[in-house]
Amino acid sequence: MTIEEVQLEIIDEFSFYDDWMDKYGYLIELGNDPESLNPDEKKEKYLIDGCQSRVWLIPEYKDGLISFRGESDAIIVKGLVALLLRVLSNRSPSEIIDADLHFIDDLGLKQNLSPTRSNGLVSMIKQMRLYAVAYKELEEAGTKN
Amino acid sequence: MTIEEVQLEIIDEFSFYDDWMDKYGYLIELGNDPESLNPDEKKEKYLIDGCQSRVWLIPEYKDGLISFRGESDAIIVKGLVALLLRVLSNRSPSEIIDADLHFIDDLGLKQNLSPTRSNGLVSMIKQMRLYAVAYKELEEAGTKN
Amino acid sequence: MALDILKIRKDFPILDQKVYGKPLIYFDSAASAQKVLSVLKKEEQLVLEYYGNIHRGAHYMADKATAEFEAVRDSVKNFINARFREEIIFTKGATEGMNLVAFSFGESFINEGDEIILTEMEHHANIVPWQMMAMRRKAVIKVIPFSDDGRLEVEKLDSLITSKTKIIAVAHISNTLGMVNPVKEIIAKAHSHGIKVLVDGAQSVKHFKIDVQDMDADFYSFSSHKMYGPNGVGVLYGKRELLDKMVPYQGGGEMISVVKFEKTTYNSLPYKFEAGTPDITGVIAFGEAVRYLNEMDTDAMISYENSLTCYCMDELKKIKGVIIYGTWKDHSSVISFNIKGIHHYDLAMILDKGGVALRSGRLCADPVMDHYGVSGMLRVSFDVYNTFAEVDSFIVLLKKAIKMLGGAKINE
Amino acid sequence: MALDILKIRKDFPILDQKVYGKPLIYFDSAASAQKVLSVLKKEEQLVLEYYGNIHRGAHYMADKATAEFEAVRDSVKNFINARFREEIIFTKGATEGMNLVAFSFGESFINEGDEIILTEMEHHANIVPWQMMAMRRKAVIKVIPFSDDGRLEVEKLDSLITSKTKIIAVAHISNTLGMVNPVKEIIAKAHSHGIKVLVDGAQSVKHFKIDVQDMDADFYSFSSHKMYGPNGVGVLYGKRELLDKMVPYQGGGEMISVVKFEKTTYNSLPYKFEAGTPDITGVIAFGEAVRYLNEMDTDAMISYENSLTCYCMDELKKIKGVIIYGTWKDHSSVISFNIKGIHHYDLAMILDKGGVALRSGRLCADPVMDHYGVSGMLRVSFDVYNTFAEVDSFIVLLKKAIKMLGGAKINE
Ligand SMILES: Cc1ncc(COP(=O)(O)O)c(C=O)c1O
Ligand SMILES: Cc1ncc(COP(=O)(O)O)c(C=O)c1O
Repeated sequence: MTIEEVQLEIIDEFSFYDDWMDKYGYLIELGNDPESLNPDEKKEKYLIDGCQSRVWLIPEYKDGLISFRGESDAIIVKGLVALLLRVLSNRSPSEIIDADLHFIDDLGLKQNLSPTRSNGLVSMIKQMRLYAVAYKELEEAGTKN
Repeated sequence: MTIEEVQLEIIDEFSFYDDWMDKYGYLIELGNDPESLNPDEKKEKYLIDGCQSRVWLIPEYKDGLISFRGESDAIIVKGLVALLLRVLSNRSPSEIIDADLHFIDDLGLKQNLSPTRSNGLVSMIKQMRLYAVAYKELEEAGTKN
Repeated sequence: MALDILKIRKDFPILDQKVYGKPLIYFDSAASAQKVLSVLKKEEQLVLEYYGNIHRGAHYMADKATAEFEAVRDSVKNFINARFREEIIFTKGATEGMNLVAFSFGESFINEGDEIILTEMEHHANIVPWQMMAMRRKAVIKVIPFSDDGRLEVEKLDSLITSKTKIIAVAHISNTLGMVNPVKEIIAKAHSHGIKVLVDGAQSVKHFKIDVQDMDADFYSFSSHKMYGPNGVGVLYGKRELLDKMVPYQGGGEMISVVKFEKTTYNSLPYKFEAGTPDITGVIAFGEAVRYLNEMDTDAMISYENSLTCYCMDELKKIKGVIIYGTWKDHSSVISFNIKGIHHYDLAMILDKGGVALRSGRLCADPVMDHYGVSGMLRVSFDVYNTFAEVDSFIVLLKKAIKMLGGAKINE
Repeated sequence: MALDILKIRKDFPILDQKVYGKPLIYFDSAASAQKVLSVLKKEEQLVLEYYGNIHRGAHYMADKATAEFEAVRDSVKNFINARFREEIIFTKGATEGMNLVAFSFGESFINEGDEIILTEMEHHANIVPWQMMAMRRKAVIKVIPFSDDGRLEVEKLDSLITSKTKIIAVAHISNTLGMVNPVKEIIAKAHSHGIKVLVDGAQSVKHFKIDVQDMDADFYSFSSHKMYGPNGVGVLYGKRELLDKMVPYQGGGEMISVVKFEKTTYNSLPYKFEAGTPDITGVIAFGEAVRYLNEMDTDAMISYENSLTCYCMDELKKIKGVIIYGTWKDHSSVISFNIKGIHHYDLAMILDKGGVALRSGRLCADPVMDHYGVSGMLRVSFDVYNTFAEVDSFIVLLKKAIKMLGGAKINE
């Protein structure tokens, strides 16, 4: 599935909930998913700090694709992280760089991504793009040699 | 005449003018009165500075009465100074200290005496009272000895 | 005399609205209070009827604005019972007041090796300016700690004071713990050693009847936006003889007497500390907030806020896993808390969707967070326009949120 | 395209009134412009509909206010064509911007013996902060003079610059002489010597289409209240790489990253320079003033203001004994003058009663007064909402006032 398709899928999933509390309930469900980082992986170097909540993000680059794993100390933020990973993980650097992330907005969760909501999410997306740019340069350097 | 009587007299004089321009014209007339300080009397120590206009004030104490002479570089202010001298000059220290100066207000010229109108007039009145207080203390010291 | 809260709420029409379809419950007045309607009306009048740059103008509108601006100085003087109007310096907020003192007092009186005493529960605004100054002047910062119940350990002050101590800076009311600190006692002790005291009044100016002479504070700093007034306006009270001896803080128009490239002389108080065009409309409108507070029955207001706080505290205590920070008896109208095992931000996000406006996070008081070893807290704060019904709704919503998040995870 | 001045005046309803029974003629916009109606409407909306403390809140109203506040930063960035939004620092006014740079640049880059160059026609706000800093850092101030016709003698710059020169601070437009200074030329020369330049944009931000990148200024400071916006709000533009290297100015909430008593780390730009609760409503309302100016045809506005100025200048020149200060060709929309033998304040008092709002006195520029050896001047300043008819009335009133005061006393 393309980034766009996954976004539409998520929007579709959320369309079942017309109440805020239900949307948040679903995010909590996603956030409760045990698949997350080991305590010893929550290292300073993976930390994206926000004054409200913290996010850890670990990238891995293999066969032209970047996969991300991540977690937050706040469960709703963790749910949002899970959504973002579903959309952006296992993608090529170019896909990530060019991605138009509109689903957060469409879900009405935009405020969680405002640059001044210091929950770490905005910095996380920025960080994902930075990794993508870095790996892309690596790729291009590789093809040149 | 008491301070009060002089004030009423001035208010009466101004009652002929119902137009601002005429009131100011009368002040200019008063300000044009040649009886003023000699250039060499305009010394630093007599200067009361305001950022808009400057006022010089010279006190003299004789036989229990304080007489003042004064001038301003702005002619309308000089007119106002003339009025203030007419009310407050040749008075005993106590009279000056206790004076209730309402005529400026009654003439509608109050704004010229607002503490923030830096034309020197407010400081001048303050200075006159300070002189009065000083001379009064002198008097009392004198009676004690 | 009982207050008519519903009548008071009419003066704050913003409160009567829904957010996300839920009635707004505004429990964030300690961060910023809502503005009383008369403040807006005054600004409107200025913008529509008479506005001009003050002090230096020589025309009708400027005169009128100047007179009103300076009249607010008198109102504020009376409001906090200062001795002289020159002791009232308009700033842009409590933070600027603290910075002004840290700078100007520092440059004038603090030398290498001198000491400054703060408390562990200060807002960053009463820590960082002192750190910056201490770095510049090579001074040392010492800290009065607080106990786990939030009580400031004033008894430690004796051992902190030395002959090098020049100033103590202390919050009258802590914005996190809600503790009311014994500033009068601290000031008396400080003065007996010739030490000056700055009181951060950001949280106390509206929650007490402030009398700076009785308190004998050397400096007292507060913000208009926490007392129903406009943003961008604050007041620094300082004792005249001290302010007179201090170098100015900012340079510019208004604060000078004569400017020459060789030598500039400064204006007298209060103008010496008011460089640049002030917030003319803001200050004049702030006068309306002061008037509103003056007309309010302060005792009734404080006792109402206290009973709201006690009620909410009691209800919170019934919730499993609740941890309240600042439980000592001298408490004001803010409550900071956490639910064990639940992230504060998760709760804040859900409560927001339920219409509750509160604060979560580090509350501009990192040392307090570090004291308790937490990454953040939730804070509710009450004002006279809040109601018991709002507290009830909040508690219901909080319980619901806790349930959604899987209940308090209590480690036995 | 011609401007519809009468339509524009409707956006400033305050102009349509009488003072002392005479129609108001507001010729004091260089001191403070009147506020455009939409600014008031925006403040009203905030106070009535959504207000909360920004950035750190986690609730609906705070979010909404935060988003709008930060959107204004983007508007301002575009308005002056800055490269990055972090280069836009909200201050309380132009004066504070100058103080911020004098302090933070000074602490970071100025050492004993270093030199700062100012001009003889600066506003006190661009003199005193540098003097205070120079005193603290033991630096030296040098001055570019101006000729009697008001022209800045830029050709003298070469002889003033030394290897010790660190910064030049210059007004884009002088508030007394109305001269437009060749800042681009000054900046190019300064940069060729590795010297930074602060441009005081208080008078120019509204009278030009400002492009800080094209001008290549390192700092550019201005005030909202001179551009139809609220009081208490200003903007300091600074190049990111420079601001990044400078120590903070004020300490407090918002500008920190982590606060510990041992060591505090600072937040990133722009927040590093924005301590304390900002003027939330003021900044958001200021956004409306920026929008208004954006929607205005800038070229038409400038050319209209210029023609008003030329017209008034021509009419003034016909009056016996008039002395105009600043007659060189690069002139903006303020005119300062005196009538020989008549005190400026006398004229101001009479003109005031005739409904004319203008400035008189030292105009916050003592060195300019000293240059001409006068105790003060009269100043009229024009804005797009002024009319030719107002100029005519002013000239009539001025002549009448001169006559009342006994006519210009000309010494042959
Ligand atoms: C105790 C305390 N001090 C200082 C401040 C700073 O006030 P302001 O941001 O209005 O300058 C606050 C408010 O946040 C506070 O609660
Ligand atoms: C050239 C110039 N610089 C600085 C200022 C100071 O601006 P403010 O008082 O708004 O800080 C002014 C306005 O008076 C000015 O005209």
